[in-house]
Amino acid sequence: MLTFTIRRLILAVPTLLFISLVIFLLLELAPGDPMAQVPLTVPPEVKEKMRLALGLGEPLHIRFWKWLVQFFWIEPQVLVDHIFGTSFSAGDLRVISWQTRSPVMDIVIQRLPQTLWVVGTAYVVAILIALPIGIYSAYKQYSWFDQLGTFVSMVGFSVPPFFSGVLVIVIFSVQLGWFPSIYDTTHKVTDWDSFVVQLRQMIMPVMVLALQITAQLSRFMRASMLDNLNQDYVRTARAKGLGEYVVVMVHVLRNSMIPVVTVIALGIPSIFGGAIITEQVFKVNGIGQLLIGAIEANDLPMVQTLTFIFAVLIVSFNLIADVLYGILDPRIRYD
Amino acid sequence: MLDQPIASIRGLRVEFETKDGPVVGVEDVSFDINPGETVCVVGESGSGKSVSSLSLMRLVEFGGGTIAGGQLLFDRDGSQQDLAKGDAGLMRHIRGNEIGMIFQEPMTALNPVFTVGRQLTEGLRLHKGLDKAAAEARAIELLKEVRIPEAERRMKQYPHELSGGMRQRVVIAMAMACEPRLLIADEPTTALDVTIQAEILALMDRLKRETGTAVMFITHDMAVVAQMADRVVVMYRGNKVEEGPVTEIFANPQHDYTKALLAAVPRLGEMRGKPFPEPMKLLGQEQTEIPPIAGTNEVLLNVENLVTRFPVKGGLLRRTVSNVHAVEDVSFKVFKGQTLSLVGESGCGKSTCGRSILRLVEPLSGKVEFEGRNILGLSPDAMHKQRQDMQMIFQDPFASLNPQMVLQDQVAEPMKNYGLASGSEVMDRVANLFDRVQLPRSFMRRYPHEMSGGQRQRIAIARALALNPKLIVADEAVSALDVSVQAQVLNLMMELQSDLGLSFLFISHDMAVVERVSHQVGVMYLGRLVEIGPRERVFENPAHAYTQALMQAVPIADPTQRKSERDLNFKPIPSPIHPLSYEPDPSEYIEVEPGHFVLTTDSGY
Amino acid sequence: MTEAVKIEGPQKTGITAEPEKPARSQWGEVWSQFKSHRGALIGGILFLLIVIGVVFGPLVYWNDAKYVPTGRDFIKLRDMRPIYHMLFDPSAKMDWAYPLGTDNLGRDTLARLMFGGRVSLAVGMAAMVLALLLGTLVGVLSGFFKRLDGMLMRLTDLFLALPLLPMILVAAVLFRESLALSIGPEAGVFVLIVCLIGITSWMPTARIVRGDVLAIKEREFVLAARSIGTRPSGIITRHILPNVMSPIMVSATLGIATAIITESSLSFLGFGFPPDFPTWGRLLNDSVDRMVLYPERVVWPGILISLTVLSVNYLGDGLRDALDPRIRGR
Amino acid sequence: ERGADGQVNIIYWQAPSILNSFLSGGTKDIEAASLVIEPLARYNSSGEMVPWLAEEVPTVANGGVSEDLTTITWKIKPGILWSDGSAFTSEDVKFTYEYCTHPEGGCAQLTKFEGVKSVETPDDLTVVVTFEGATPFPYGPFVGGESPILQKAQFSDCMGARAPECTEANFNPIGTGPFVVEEFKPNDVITFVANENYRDAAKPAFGRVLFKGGGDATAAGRSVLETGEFDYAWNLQLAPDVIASMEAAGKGTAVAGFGPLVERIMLNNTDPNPLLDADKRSVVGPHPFLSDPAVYKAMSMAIDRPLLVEIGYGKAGKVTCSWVPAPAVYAVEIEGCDTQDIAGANAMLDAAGIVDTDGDGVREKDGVPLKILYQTSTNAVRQDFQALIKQWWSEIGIETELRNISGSVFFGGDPGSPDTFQKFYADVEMYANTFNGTDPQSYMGNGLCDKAPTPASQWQGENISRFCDEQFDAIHAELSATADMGKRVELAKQLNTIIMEKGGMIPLVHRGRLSGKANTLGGVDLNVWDSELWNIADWHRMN
Ligand SMILES: Nc1ncnc2c1ncn2[C@@H]1O[C@H](COP(=O)(O)OP(=O)(O)OP(=O)(O)O)[C@@H](O)[C@H]1O
Ligand SMILES: Nc1ncnc2c1ncn2[C@@H]1O[C@H](COP(=O)(O)OP(=O)(O)OP(=O)(O)O)[C@@H](O)[C@H]1O
Ligand SMILES: [Mg+2]
Ligand SMILES: [Mg+2]
Repeated sequence: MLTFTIRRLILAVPTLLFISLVIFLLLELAPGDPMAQVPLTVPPEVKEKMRLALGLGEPLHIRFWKWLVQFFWIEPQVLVDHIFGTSFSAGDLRVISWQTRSPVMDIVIQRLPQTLWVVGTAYVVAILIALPIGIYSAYKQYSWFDQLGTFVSMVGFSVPPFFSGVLVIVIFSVQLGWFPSIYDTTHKVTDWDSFVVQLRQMIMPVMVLALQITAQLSRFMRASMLDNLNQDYVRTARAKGLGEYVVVMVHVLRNSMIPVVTVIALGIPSIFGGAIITEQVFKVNGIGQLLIGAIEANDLPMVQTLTFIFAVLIVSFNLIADVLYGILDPRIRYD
Repeated sequence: MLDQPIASIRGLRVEFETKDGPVVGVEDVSFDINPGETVCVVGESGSGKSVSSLSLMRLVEFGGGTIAGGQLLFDRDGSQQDLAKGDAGLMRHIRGNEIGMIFQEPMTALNPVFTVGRQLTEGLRLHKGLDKAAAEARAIELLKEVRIPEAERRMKQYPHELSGGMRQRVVIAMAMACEPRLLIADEPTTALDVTIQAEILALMDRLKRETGTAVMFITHDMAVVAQMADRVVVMYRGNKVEEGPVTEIFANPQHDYTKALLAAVPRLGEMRGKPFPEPMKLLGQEQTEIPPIAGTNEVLLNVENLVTRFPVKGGLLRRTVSNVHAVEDVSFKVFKGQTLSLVGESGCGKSTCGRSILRLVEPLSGKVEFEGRNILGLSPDAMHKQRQDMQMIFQDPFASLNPQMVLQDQVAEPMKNYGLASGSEVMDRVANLFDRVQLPRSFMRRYPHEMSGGQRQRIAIARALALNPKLIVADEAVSALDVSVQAQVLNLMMELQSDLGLSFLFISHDMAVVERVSHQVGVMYLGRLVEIGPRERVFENPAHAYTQALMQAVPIADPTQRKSERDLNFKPIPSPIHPLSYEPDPSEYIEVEPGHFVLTTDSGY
Repeated sequence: MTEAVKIEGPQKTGITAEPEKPARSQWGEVWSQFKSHRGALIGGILFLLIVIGVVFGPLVYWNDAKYVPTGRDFIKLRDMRPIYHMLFDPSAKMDWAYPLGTDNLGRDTLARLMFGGRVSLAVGMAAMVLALLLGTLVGVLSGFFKRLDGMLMRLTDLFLALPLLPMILVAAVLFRESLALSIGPEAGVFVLIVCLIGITSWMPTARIVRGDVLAIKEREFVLAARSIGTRPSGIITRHILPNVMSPIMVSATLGIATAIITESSLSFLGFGFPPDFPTWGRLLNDSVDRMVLYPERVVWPGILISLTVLSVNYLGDGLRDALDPRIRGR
Repeated sequence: ERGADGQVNIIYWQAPSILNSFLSGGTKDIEAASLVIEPLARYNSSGEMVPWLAEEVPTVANGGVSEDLTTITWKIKPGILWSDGSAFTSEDVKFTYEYCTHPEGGCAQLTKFEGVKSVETPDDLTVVVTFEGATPFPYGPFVGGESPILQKAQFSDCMGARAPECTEANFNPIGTGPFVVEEFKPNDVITFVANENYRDAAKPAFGRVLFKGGGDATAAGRSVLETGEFDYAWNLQLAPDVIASMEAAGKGTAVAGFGPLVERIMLNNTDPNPLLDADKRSVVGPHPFLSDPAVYKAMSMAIDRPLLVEIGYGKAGKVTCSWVPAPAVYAVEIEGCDTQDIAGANAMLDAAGIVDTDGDGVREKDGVPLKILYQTSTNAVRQDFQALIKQWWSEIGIETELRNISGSVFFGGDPGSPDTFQKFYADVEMYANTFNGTDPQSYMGNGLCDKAPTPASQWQGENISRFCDEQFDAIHAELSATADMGKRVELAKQLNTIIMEKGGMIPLVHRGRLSGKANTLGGVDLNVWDSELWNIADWHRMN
């Protein structure tokens, strides 16, 4: 297992380098201009000067190299400095966003909490809802509960968040006035009251996101449970005189969770990646909103860095999923 | 109390709800099990054996069945309680506690993600109210009772870390854990090797004697019945057709079905004195008389020093760190129109040997000459052509047919691959092949799942015959079949051999079958042939220690010739995995009799 | 996340006594199995109705989806309510000639729904087919050929990491003009959108198919096929593909939904069909602003998308069962 | 009293990304920064210049501007302090000039300092700006929200190439304005607190400002007008019926103000045929049919401008046929602008011999069918306009193909993209444009022949329609040399008329800015000539 992990980690390096190159080239090819948001009243010559000041005049490979150095060499130093109070990175130029002229990583770090709060909570909520639903619908296959579950999850799957999001805003903010329609990212949880405020502002985005995730996860859970409910060992467990609860919730569940856990792990990068549309609708302004804003403003360093971080997450969670599989399923032995 | 049966099944009827309406699994079955006795339930696949036993535990309900009629009386402190009407709580109390159950498949009957210890202690803690430590102590005791070495260590292992035999022992220990008064064993040895089977049977016998448990033993193997049973219940299509003491049933069967069943069982030693194989006489079937098959002395296939190893990769760079020595320096000859059988325990390299000859796995070195041509040197295209002459039949008729293709297409596929026929001619030939393997032509459009195991195996044979091969490698071709069906398929193969002059490389672990069909026998152990020679010689005069042990283990379908545990002496097979640096010695043989060779160098046994 | 959802019925134990039913033609059996699946039948009929509605509806319906009334008509005809509105508000502006009302520019809603359905369904199905083809191809290749496996799986990682929006923009730069010139602007955009959705959504399918192929490759019938001289291409097409149909079907049903929704987010992001070319997603998206005033404008496209997805899902369930001879035989 | 009214919540659906107006030309950034940093003088809501940090606006009359129009002398109000407590001096003003004109700085407001020769500081409170030549309108530097003053002490290490390294300064500039940045989360939210050192002890009435960004106009409008979570929402580009339904909730109202912003259809004066090669496409003229006055006049006549206003902008729009509709003196009236005349348009085309010869419903001119590709950026109102105009044009025998392009590509100057508005690979395109301040001279330069975008100029250039007229160029040259106000107005009106008559563009709607404010928010005075938040010091809570 350890060598498997190490080997995959080593293999990940060229993969990621290649991915970063592809992302870089793709973004270079994509049309768009960091000056698009500058009003038309600013004349082209001035815009051209602004572009040069951003370093756009340099050839492609130099910019790629610079980015690599900044991302892999300087940014880690900054992190080290930050933790240990050293000053390795002093004076080095970090990856600078074109929009804000500030280090990209600082903004990413700033955005992470709200994304994790909202998308992460939604993910957790979805898991908490989806698993029991999946388990029960598999146990009572073709019952009305199962049929209803299928129906609801299909509807949940097919309703786009730009619709469901606005719908809950209209109902719960505008009509009922229960929850705020705009997420306050400056809010800090210090005591019970502020926690309640935080809960209130999280409920709607979490609801919308969780609906989609639940829909998919519960399908998975159901399928996996069905696979296992017919296995011989279930009969053995029953023949021992174990109660139905123990049979299903201990013996079957433990086996069914193996594929589901890896699916859950594979979905985790998307938590960090944020939920673009939902964040837009509720003004959560997390990573997803940062990415879409950066793409619209053609802020290449930001987009590159974000997509690359995302790629790193995807590759690592693929690996984590594999390792988890090996840990959860004693039959699997990687070497 | 002794005069009263511990369990008695009265007029049991079980139905299953399916899409096409109700299916009757068991129609009308009644029999008793007395304390301390072993009742064997025999019958062909699908006759309702498992359903009856599951009904007794009230486990059929979880598979979609309902007990539609009858009583399941179970003796509890002198009073007869009808389990068919028992509530869930009562059943949970009885299951595992008063009735224990052993299932057929040791591979799947244990939960793969829990340790052996955990699964063993579960029932103890539930029924006996033991705490963790006490339950573990008891579990270790149980493991020792079923003679599992290093019981303490096994407790922390996962099922897949144990061999099949050990797993089955764990299952037995689990069933015995709460000292049930009735033990139901549903084909507990069918999936196991002869040697392991012998051990398990002996173990169960001993446990039964020591604890006085009544046993309901389900099997379709008459030899096992002869070994184990006090009384026998014969089932056929959901009904009990005959019941009686074991000697009575074997000596004097009454029902036609029982007679047919017994006739189909090959018995070790039956062929004594007959140099050539001959088909079995089956009851209730029209048979053309086939004389013993002599074959020729022309060499068709000549295998010399065949070595096949599988690399085991490891380390950071995925380099080969060691090798599985699956086939090690094996040499033999197959003659035209004759059958060479390879026998041996699971994992000894029989299948790999067969596959290497067809180059379905690439051998490392050696020489495989087919009609004088060295096959190992052929280019892929030439090999493709060569395969026309060499075909294979696989063990599992359920797995070796594509579930998504109709049968005629599967049989026609080899002809299409080689462009042997086109258009309507293909279908004509397919139809002829169906006739050849005695399947009705109306089956041509069916799917594999619509066939019984025996029928499927015939399809596999028809597919192998489609190219008119000269050699067929039959890898455990009959192991998965019911005795009666097995006999039919064996007869079919022999008939084809005598008609078409086919040669077979017959791979099996069933000594009785091997005795029936082969001209030559090779015994494999750990990748090497330890003994090879004419069938008669090898069976009557086994020279190698391993062969002798193997012969000893085979149960004989005769209740008068029971074996006791003392006769058995087996060692676990050592690992065939060796580091790269390992250089095996060449195999050397001495000829003990004409044509009968025995390995003299170290075989690992 | 949209990985396989395997649904399997209880397994049959034992073998039934020889089935002696008359052999029927293969498609006849498929059909009879399909018929017996109630959900699938309803789903199939519904889907057929939707398809018929959007394909033939515009031919028989009297209003044109793109027609904008001018002059005085404009004020009269815009913002008409659907006729069922009569039930609770008889004074609302409505007209029997416009059964589902009109939008803020006076375009007929029903006509736009039908026209939009054509586009959405076409995009959804074409993109789904493309994604399936790609996913299956990659999945089968990497599952079957060990040498390709590592590379193809890393390629899958790469595509998972690629951001959609820049890809769209690149594609627009590279291909839109030339496609528009050769096959016309609308067809050009159609091809582009289908390709884009296709190449950004094949990855889950590939993963699932690869897993299944890895398992099936080890089954004995594949070895058997090799021993009777079937070449790798034949093994893949005849033996492996039919046996991975069921996860592919599941991906397919989910794929249509994703494709329809992705198309709508594309127009949300300013890339897609010409603005006067309605699709369900776009209708939904454009009406969200007026959700409170004119709920029917969001509800109808929303319902249609959900209905399509649901019906396709049930249809897929039934088809999968019907195509699998093991289930069919039960 | 300062801080007495608590917190005011402002929402901008485009989030500010930086608070240094010189590093970003974006309106959102400039307006957010205007709470902190201020210019010497700015425009009030009626477009008049008012002194801000200066004592008075220098003019020739009061001697602040030299007779030869080459220097302007600003007198700074005494006693102004930076928010850190240090004194605001003329050195800061001079530094700001140097900061922006540094050759490597990429300053967005460089045009403000165009023609400036030097900036002198005779004493702490005097700034003398010298121009290279006579400058009739010397109010570029240090006037208006785009040209505020930075603190020298804070930015002296951030000149030129080092500008982006000063994140702290760019995010938290020290200013003289009523508020100080407390926390800045780029592209998300800014919190401000009242400036303790603000020059007017009683202001601002609000102690805190929460400045939220992101989302879309609908959500912003909803949060002010419907749910009342926010007090002020910027630039509600929403259809009037949507605004009206939101206002019905009674929480707030939409306020409009009009600057020179005009939504127009630009006519391509060159041939955009896709079959032409890249160096010729949209470069060589003339257009096969749009060059015919009958065609573009008919197209203009077919448009129902009042309806467009009603559909798209409501009270934030006015019918116009003028390129420069504001300040009002420059606007020209064109007859028939506010009525649709399809019959007249058809007659005009028939008269010009442009008729449908092959019976397909589309007219041909010299065998070329009148088929138009009509592109614009992605935006709900623009797409509605496209649909309507397409219908109207179809009624005069012109077939239209519509295309919408994401704003970030359309308005981005990427020479690699075929979809930018500068490349104009279409027959007509629609967008809005305006100018800063009140003087249209340089804006009207957008009609000059040599400002047409070409491959040679990397497709840069403001003359999007590639309009080229000798008479226009001559009048513009004259305008540049004229100082007399009356004469300037006269010349500008002539330019305004020429570009319309000779096929440069079809103006559609004079657009105002529409912002939403809560009913409880007082002191809002919507200013379209400067930052909308120009007088935030006067905002207060009403009951
Ligand atoms: N879950 C089920 N659903 C439908 N029919 C079933 C089910 N389980 C068993 N049957 C039917 O009941 C009959 C008896 O099956 P059973 O499993 O008892 O056979 P068996 O004698 O144990 O055979 P084998 O030797 O193959 O185990 C068979 O015809 C089978 O088709
Ligand atoms: N593809 C393979 N890769 C690695 N090891 C293999 C492979 N196939 C077989 N082996 C190993 O080679 C040895 C011989 O296997 P083989 O299947 O030939 O045994 P067998 O005698 O046919 O056993 P059985 O009776 O169980 O079929 C075993 O140890 C097995 O684990
Ligand atoms: Mg059974
Ligand atoms: Mg084998």
